[in-house]
Amino acid sequence: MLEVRVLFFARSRELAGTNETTVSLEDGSSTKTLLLLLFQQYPQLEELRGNFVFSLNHEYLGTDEEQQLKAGDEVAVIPPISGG
Amino acid sequence: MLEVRVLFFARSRELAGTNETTVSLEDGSSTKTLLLLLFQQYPQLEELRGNFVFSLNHEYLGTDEEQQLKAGDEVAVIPPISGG
Amino acid sequence: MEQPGVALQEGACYAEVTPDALDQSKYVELVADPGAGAIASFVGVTRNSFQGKATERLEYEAYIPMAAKKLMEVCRQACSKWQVRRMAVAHRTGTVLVGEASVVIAVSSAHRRDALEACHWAIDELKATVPIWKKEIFQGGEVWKENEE
Amino acid sequence: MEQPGVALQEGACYAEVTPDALDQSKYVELVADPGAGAIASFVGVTRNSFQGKATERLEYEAYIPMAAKKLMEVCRQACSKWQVRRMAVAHRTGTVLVGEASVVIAVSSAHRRDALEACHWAIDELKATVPIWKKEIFQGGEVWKENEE
Repeated sequence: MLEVRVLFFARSRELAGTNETTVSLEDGSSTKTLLLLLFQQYPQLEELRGNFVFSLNHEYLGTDEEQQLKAGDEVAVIPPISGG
Repeated sequence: MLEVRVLFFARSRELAGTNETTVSLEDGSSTKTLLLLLFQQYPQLEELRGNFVFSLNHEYLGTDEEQQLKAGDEVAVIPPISGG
Repeated sequence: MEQPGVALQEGACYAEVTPDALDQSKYVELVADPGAGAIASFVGVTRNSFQGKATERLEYEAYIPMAAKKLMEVCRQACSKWQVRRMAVAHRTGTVLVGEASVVIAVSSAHRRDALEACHWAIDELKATVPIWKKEIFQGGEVWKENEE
Repeated sequence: MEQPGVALQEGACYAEVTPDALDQSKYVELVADPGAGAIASFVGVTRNSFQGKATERLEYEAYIPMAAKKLMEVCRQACSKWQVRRMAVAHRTGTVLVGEASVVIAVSSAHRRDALEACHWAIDELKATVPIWKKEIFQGGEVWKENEE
């Protein structure tokens, strides 16, 4: 098993009801697997389906980009940004 | 006769050796007449010949623009500007 | 929820995410340089209305470590695309009231065009790339904003 | 030779020619407005060198009444070409040492693009139209500058 840290921001934080969680995954799991798991664990995230991206260790992933995960990775749910 | 106030700025002030003078002209004189007069009275202005414009009552005149003058007009010798 | 800020300095670039009020002159002074003939700066301020609704305040939330990193990237890219002498970018988190600054950018260069263009590019790039979110609190509700970028 | 300054206020536009040191924050505060979401500003500063020569200081001379009038014209034109809320333009006369400001422009608008573009246009327009002259005093000589415009 591998554990990754998952951060929620803005609307996703409100929907998930938390700003952070740790998720355990099979070795070799990818960000796609994580996505499915998150929707199961936090069904309210459905409101944001297709309207957020992941970041992996402080780098954005493309909307359909799939990356392998490893222990200790930091993934964040990134709703549309509105800085500035 | 009509009298106009003539102001000199920057390089023209240095060449004329003064920042202001009053010039008397025949009634109906134009800025062209004034120009000739100034070159006579301040020969050192030759250094700037073709490289300045007049302003008349706080409005620029084109390089070859000729305007009638009237008593009390304020004319300034405007070398190339370098503000900002 | 107020997290400490982060300030990064890499050569001529300074990037900061902070919960504290932003003072534009601090960043303008930061980019002062004897070789600079021009300093361009931009301040994003909380406006009193948005789409006809009276804004009460804005709440900013940042993925702080990644936001600081991305702000630095904006800075460094601007420094490579233009002849920038020094540049500083700072974004505020937490509550920002009407009239208060949420973002400040300051850029210095020898000639004005570099500073002015880099400053304009930087605020556009920031809005497109920095993981910061703005919630608008207005009379009768609140809504998370989305930049066009 | 130090003449008193002139300050003009016409609606949302403020134009000033002054022998006193320029404080950018004064003009940024002048253009603050609850309806403004963006404030862009520009500062022209005396640089330590010009075309390889070490600059000692700059001396600015202005046709003060006409300069103030032309600065106001720059302001008003910017306000008509862009959605500007408030705008201030100030130019200093007399001696301006290295690192000191000779000109400050501040523009506020609801959306950033107007303020940023108006600010950039205004400094270019100012250099082309305002009767002010800059003498560069450097080691070994002095020369009256000429803007490209």
